[in-house]
Amino acid sequence: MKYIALFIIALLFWLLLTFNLSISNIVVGIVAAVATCILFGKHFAVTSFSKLLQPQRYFWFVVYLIIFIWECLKANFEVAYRVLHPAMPIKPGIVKIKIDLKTDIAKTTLANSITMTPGTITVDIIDEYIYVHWIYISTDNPEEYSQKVSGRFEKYIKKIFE
Amino acid sequence: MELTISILLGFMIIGAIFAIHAKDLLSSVIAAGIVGYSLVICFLLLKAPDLAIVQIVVETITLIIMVAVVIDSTREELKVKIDTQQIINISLALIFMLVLVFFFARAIESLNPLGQHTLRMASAYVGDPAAKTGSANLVTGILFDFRGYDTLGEATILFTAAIGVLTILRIKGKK
Amino acid sequence: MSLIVKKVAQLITVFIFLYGIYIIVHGHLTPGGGFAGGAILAGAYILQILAFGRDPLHLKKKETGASISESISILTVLILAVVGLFIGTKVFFNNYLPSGKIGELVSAGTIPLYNILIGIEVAAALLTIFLALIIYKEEIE
Amino acid sequence: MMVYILSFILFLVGLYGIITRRNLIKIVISLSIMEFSIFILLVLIGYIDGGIAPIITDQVINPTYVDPLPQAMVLTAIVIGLATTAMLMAIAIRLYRKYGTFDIREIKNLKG
Repeated sequence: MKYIALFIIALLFWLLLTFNLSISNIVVGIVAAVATCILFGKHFAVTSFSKLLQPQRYFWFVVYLIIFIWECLKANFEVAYRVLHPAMPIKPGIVKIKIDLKTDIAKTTLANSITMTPGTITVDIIDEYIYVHWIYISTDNPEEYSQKVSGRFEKYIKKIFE
Repeated sequence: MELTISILLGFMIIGAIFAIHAKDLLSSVIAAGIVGYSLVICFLLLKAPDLAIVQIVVETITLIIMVAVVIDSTREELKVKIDTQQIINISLALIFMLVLVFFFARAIESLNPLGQHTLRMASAYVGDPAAKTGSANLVTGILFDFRGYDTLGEATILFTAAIGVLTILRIKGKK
Repeated sequence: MSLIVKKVAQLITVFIFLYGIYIIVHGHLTPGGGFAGGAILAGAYILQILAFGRDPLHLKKKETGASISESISILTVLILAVVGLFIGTKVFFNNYLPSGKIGELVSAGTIPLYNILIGIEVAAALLTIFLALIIYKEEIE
Repeated sequence: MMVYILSFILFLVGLYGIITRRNLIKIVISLSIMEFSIFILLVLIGYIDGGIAPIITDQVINPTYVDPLPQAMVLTAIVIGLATTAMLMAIAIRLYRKYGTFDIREIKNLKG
């Protein structure tokens, strides 16, 4: 099943890259997509084909993008405030957060989203825990900081990928 | 154009001098990367996109290979002490450089200034005869049609290099 | 490497590989060609090997495949060149296929074929060199 | 003229490195620096003011192309440079495993 998903993704990418709908181009694209499937199909990250066909996942993806950009803007201003403030009120440290995402690709997306937001960097993922370097650790309460760091993204990622 | 390229070349010279004199082999390898990546920008400015694509990929792979070798072995540079051998080497290098500078000064007189090249040799390849190969990219047309022998020899060299690396690394050393 | 690097590498290699094929196939129309595209294909493989670490048995199989495809592609280049001796005029490396209209995907005679074969050859050679450097890491006693 | 002289200075830096250094890795790096200087010199010679990249398009009327011949030569040379660098690196790591050093004088003394 995952080979068909890879084939469709590869063909779409090829058509976007060339932007040409002549017969010869499409034939070459199909050959290229088949070659990619044979060589890399075993290790492709997207495992389930049926999930690609459910439209609500794309809807939640758009919603997630908007929320992500908004959070990114907020975090930008916050970090800029901390850097420009003469006293530099930073309190860096690493926090360990439990996540309940199951699939690997969802974990990776969450980690990359956290890294993209200024002020937080994902250091590693080990089983169910992610380790995040944070520029200002405001609380010591695990519930609170996990809500602050990962909670805002986690529920949407769960809807997109699981 | 000449000023931009001169500044880039100046950076390349600084990078090269640092690569030769660095105390740490890893930073020396990375400084050699400065020279290679500046070359990519020079190629783009000089209207050679084919070369830029090839150089940026080849430089990356070279860096990976060099870093792999340096991490596998040692990062420490040897202690340079000035003895008679070193003095002889440096004076030898200076003599070589002087001789080369002399010949280069003679050779540079016959070069056109930058940007006023006449297509003396390539006029057979550019223009109307370019339609002979039917290739829109003239460089590819020259490489695979007019100068096919060069390409065949080049492919042979790559093949030989791959076989050679396999052979060198495979043999058992006697200890 | 950690999970993040592995997953991102899995996702990205496919697109790098397709971009390399695009560079090779459009070598006679846009900048690029067999050398650049072949190096990009090798880069996709190297990225995957760097992300997934060394598993000697698996790598050894890959290296054998790379050597074989390298030899076959350079042999095919020679056969294509020799065919020019029999068809048309008596010139090695003769462009005997019709050249077509400039700017179309199927044009320029044998040049796209040479591009594809040289691309495979360069990719396989670079991959062989890289794999040899990491497989035979220790002195084999 | 300035750019030609600067690229020649880059060549001289590489030559100096080859003759005076004793570390094998440094020698390989110096060799590749010499290669780079030759590439840039060849491409500089082929440049024409107001020329466009040597790809036939319909958009420009009566175009001047930069010289494609040096570019084809350099394209071949870059890949050969990669092959030689990889080969030299393999030899260097092989010598390191046998003698435990990159010093060319030590390697010479241990012969026999």
